[in-house]
Amino acid sequence: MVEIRSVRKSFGSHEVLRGIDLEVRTGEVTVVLGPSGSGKSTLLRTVNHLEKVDSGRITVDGKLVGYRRSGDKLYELREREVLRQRTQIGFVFQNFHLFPHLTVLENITEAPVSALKRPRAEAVAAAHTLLERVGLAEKAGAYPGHLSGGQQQRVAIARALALEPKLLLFDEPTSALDPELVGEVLDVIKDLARQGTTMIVVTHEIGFAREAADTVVFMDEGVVVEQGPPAEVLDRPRQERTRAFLSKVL
Amino acid sequence: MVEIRSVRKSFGSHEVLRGIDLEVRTGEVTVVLGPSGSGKSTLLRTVNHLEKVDSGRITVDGKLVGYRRSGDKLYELREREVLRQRTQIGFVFQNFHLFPHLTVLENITEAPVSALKRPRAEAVAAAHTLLERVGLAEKAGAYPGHLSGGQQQRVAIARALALEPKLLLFDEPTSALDPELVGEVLDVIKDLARQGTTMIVVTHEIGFAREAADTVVFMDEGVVVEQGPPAEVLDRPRQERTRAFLSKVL
Amino acid sequence: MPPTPPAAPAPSPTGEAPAAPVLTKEAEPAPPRVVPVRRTGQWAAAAVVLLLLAMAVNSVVRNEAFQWGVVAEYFTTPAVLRGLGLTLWLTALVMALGFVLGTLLAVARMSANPVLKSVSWGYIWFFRSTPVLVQLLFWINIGALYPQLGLGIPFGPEFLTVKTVNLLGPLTVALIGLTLHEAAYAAEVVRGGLLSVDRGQTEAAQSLGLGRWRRLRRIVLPQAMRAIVPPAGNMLIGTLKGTSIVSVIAVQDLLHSVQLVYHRTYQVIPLLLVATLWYALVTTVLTAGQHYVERYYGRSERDR
Amino acid sequence: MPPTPPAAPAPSPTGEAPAAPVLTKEAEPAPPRVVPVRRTGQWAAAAVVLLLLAMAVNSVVRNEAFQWGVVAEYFTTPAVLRGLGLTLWLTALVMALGFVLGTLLAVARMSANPVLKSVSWGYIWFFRSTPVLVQLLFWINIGALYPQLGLGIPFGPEFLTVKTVNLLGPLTVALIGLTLHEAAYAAEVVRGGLLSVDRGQTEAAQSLGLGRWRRLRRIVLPQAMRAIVPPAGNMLIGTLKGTSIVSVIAVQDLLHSVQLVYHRTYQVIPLLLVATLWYALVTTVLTAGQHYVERYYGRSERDR
Amino acid sequence: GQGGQAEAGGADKPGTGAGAVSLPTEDVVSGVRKDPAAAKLLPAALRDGGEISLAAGVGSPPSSTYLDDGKTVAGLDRDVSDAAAKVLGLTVRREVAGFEAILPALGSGKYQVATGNFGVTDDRRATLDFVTYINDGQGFAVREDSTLKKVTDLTRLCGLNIATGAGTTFEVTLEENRPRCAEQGEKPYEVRTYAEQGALWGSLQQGRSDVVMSTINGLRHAVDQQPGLKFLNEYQRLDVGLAFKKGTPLAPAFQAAVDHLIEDGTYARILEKWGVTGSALKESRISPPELKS
Ligand SMILES: Nc1ncnc2c1ncn2[C@@H]1O[C@H](COP(=O)(O)OP(=O)(O)OP(=O)(O)O)[C@@H](O)[C@H]1O
Ligand SMILES: Nc1ncnc2c1ncn2[C@@H]1O[C@H](COP(=O)(O)OP(=O)(O)OP(=O)(O)O)[C@@H](O)[C@H]1O
Ligand SMILES: [Mg+2]
Ligand SMILES: [Mg+2]
Repeated sequence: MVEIRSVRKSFGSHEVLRGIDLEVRTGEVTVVLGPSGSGKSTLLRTVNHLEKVDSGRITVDGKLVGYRRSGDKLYELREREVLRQRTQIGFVFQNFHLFPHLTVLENITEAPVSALKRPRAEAVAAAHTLLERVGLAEKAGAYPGHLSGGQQQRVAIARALALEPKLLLFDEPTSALDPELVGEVLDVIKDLARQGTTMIVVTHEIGFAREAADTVVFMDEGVVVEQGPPAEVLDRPRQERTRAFLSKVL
Repeated sequence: MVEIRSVRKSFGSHEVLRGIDLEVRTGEVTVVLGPSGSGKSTLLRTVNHLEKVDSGRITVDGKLVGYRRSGDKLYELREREVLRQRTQIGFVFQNFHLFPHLTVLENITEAPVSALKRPRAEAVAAAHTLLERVGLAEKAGAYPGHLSGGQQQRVAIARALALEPKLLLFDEPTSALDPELVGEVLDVIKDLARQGTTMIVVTHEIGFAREAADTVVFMDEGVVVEQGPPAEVLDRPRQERTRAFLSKVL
Repeated sequence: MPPTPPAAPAPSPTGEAPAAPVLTKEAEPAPPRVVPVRRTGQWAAAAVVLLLLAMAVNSVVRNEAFQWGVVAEYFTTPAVLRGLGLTLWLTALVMALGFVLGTLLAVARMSANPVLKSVSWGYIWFFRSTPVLVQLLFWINIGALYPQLGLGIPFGPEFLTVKTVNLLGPLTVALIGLTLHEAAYAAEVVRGGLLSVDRGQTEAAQSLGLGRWRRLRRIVLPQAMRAIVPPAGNMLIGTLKGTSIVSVIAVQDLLHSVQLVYHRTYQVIPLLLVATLWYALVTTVLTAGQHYVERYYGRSERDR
Repeated sequence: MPPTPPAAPAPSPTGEAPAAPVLTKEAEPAPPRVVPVRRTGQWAAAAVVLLLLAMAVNSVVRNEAFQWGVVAEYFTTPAVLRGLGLTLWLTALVMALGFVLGTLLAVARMSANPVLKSVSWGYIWFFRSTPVLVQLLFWINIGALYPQLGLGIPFGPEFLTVKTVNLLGPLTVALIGLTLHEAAYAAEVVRGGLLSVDRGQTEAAQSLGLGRWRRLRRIVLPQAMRAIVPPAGNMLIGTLKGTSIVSVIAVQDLLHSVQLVYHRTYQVIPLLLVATLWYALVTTVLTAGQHYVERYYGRSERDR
Repeated sequence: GQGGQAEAGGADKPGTGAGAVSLPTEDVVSGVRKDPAAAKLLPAALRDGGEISLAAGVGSPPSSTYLDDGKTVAGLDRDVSDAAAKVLGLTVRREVAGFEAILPALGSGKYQVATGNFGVTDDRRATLDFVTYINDGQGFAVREDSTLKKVTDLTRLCGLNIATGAGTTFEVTLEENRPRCAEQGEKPYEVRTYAEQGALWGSLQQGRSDVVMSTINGLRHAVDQQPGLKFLNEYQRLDVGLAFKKGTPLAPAFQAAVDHLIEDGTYARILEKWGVTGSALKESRISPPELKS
């Protein structure tokens, strides 16, 4: 489903991704762990073409992200085509980026109505179902500024799910959630995986990784240090760096 | 050190704090746990007088927050006096609120220089020490927008510490941090407690609560359900609600 | 998790008074009274301000130099009302068209397309550089400058030529000239607003697959409006009064129509008062409108 | 955690070309070439724009109606330069003073103090309502309206009276009148900027104990500047040209000084061109300045 | 124009000839002597030589303009007022001011007298006092290829586009006579009033208007400066005067002073200098009734 090959990305002189190779199979949940600043968010952003890579290649569902290949040439895609690709990819940002001037309900229905051309009534019904699922049924009419941190995060998750994307990118989707809600989000993710949605989840919660992941990827300083099934990576890490990192879990 | 008595607070018709009573002793670390939307952030904000309470009373170090008592009258304080109280109280916001137009170093030195009238050189030196302590020495000149989530959170912590406050309010200070950094922040908090700083920490990480807390407070729906030493509240909760909540920890 | 369940544990026996800030302590019988910050200075200042205002109003109303009789006489004469009508009509059109064009220019200026970018830059530069008087005179005198406009191969032969005299009447010239000018300024106001919106908002909208225009119309502009409305209000009111420049090309707006009278009768002060009162009236209405527009765009913050 | 340690594992053997977007695949010998989106339309548009521009410039330069000889003759005459000097001097002072006063008004308008709030509201309302022409005439004729200003008990006896005739010279009047007017507009521009800054920023500054002015000067205003600078640039350029209103009180600005010439010689077009060229020159300099100011206030976003 | 300040009126009196600025600079004032009889008419405070503040509206030659230096005021208005003041033994403090600024300031006493080619009409006599010093009037200018014959009656203009200065007496005259076209079964004329003479003359040159109506002296000057235009004919005369606050005690003194200038020949020299001898008055009058044709 997702293939990341030799991806490099620098900000100024600082190389944040230093040759990332990663493969994510359809319907699998890949959890990315790693210390702060190791490039996890940046990697997710390149998959959604919010950052252009400096070199390397990313394909989603066999299609290059942001480019079209023909012979030995790569043609840059027009914005419209990139946007079409993006409706297939849901993104939950680390700091949510909710639309502050729209109500919770409008935040969620905006994309289905305008990007997928769903009838509004249908989108609203779907949004209410989603809100129910994340425990925010009664906040449909509230503005994001009036929500608690955890409530905002759940709206962000609902917003991404509303597009029913084939691929979901979660950047720390449970950072503001209490243990009960983490459990609920975990259920949602497992549900989605069962329905065939592919997911990449960046998280700091090892417990979450253990429960949710088919594959765990450990990144450090812009490279993938180790990857494999959670039982292997989390319990019998081969790399010294991974071991050091995991030993700090409280 | 902090005394919270019968504090109530509503937003519109929604009562978020419904009679909170809480006491925090000097040099102790109080960890507040509770589901999303239970009013934890709101409570911290009232202690810093960023929200006015509807009824009830909060004192810090024996002094009423936001009011002065004389006879049976409460005089509202002028802004200048409230600000003076606040320099004694450090606050780390749930969503950081770093100053985006100032560099990391300027974010940290701003308050010591302008509110505490420290000499700039001294403040800069202290800031560098703090940055070292949170592992961001080389980001002193960066703007917040160029930092990863975890880096931003550490700057927010450093900014609050720079005032050397007697009381520190942390709203989920480790939500964006990886396990290694959580451990480091934990060390910082223990250090501060040893030096006599009082702290109230809102968190969702039970492990963190167990390690850091002298007292654990469990809130739900605007009331304190249970409080006591971590060993009691976390391992032998008396209330059904607490038990249900803790059972979900992964 | 419903935030206000019907029967939740309430550990404190305090009475229910969430609205008024009544502070209580469990042990005490009566809660202490809250005294707001004493604002003696504030009240004194308010009194002084009101007194000064009363004096000013009094001196205006009773001052003979203002000749209120003459003011009343001319306040609703047909010529003045016609001028007012023209001013309002022109202001509305210029503002609407100017802001539509200005928004397009602002978006072009901020786009990645270098051609659009420089055309927009050039437009703004040119129309901000040239005094509006000169622009109006250019359009009205286009007959002298370009006796004929030709359609044909550039620098080559022409197929079709049009005599330009009388191509544009004064009203058309006023409308075109002011609109083109306004658009350059509106573009900058809109751009200022767009710059104030966090980039994360655009990224979020992109990641949801929203198209360029939808993003602008639905996500970025509404947030930019908080910063746009106040200077746009300035521009609207500025345009209201600025339209009087069209008198140079024989279009009679409000100010010009009173000037015509006082040039004839030399009663300068009362006739300027007529115009001023009308301007003040319209401005008041517009200011009230601005207030509601601001409230609309600030609705997500209001009860916070 | 230093982000770029000297020797880190680099699992991909790809060559180091982080600047240019060269895409590679490990198995392939040569990376495919990246072809940017074809922008045929863009280039065509650019060509058309340039051609039109060339035609316009050509027609202006070669058009006899513009009388370039006369333009050259008057371009640097002392009268024109004096007018230019006055325009620049007046613009600079009015803008600086107007924005200082305007910022205070904006802060007052947004403060919690009801007296400050309504005084500021009233000021803005009054000075936006009244045409600047009327304000200038008021000040210049203050002698006619209030033959003497008295210091004394309001509505009671006066202790000290000052004859107001000749109290204010035309230049002082121009400066006062324009500044008071400008301040009302500046206040709205600044307020728009302040509104665009997230409330969380103020709260964070409050929680750090920063005083009201420090918060404004150091935290809120610099962020507001992104939204303020473009409309402020508008105002600056508008003021530059708007100062010509002072000609009614016989202060000779740039535009008026060329008008005086063509009232004598009837060479309207070339003399207006003289003024236009000067305005364009100054505007260009100001636009460049605006660019750098914007870059300064956008520095924290620039390389993002 | 006689509508007020010259620049608002659109056009003024004829200059001495074509080409760029060649204004006469001959001194016609310094030879004037004080006339004690006239000075006696002044209020006591001014009788033995004092200062009088004068507001000058500056428009275009010949009535009032700046010299090439852009600072020195010159023209008929200046010469007449200086000479009259000299007859009265007064020194003049002259300030340039705009039309809107001058009139209210006369009322306040900021200025005691004003020049600005102020035409004396019945409307204006009700607001101010005037001391007449020249006789100008209304006339027409057209393009050289115009077929229009001498306009002796305004109905000759029916069906044409007429351009005139904003706020002038011409506009009033034209509007008053407009219905007469319809009475004669003809299409009425259109009146366009311009506040900016660039637009006014441009409209004539490009054929957007057929006739310009303005002051006789101003039209003569304007057609001299602009190729392709000609002066058509005079239509009606109007007195022009120095303006004073209503009920001023200064008026009789200035009237006597102007009469003195007429007698001693200074007046003729001034008019000759500015090429407007055809507009001479026989005697000065205080706020005479409007000349109606
Ligand atoms: N726009 C930018 N400009 C410059 N440097 C940047 C930018 N964005 C990120 N960086 C840097 O790139 C590095 C990786 O950032 P990234 O956000 O990918 O980290 P992360 O793994 O998501 O960390 P965290 O767990 O703290 O969110 C960091 O050192 C950060 O400072
Ligand atoms: N400004 C506001 N206006 C209206 N309602 C608000 C406002 N701020 C908070 N609330 C509501 O108050 C409740 C408590 O919010 P609070 O932020 O204190 O929760 P919290 O315990 O910090 O939750 P989390 O763990 O998700 O951060 C929530 O239901 C929220 O929707
Ligand atoms: Mg991240
Ligand atoms: Mg919270």
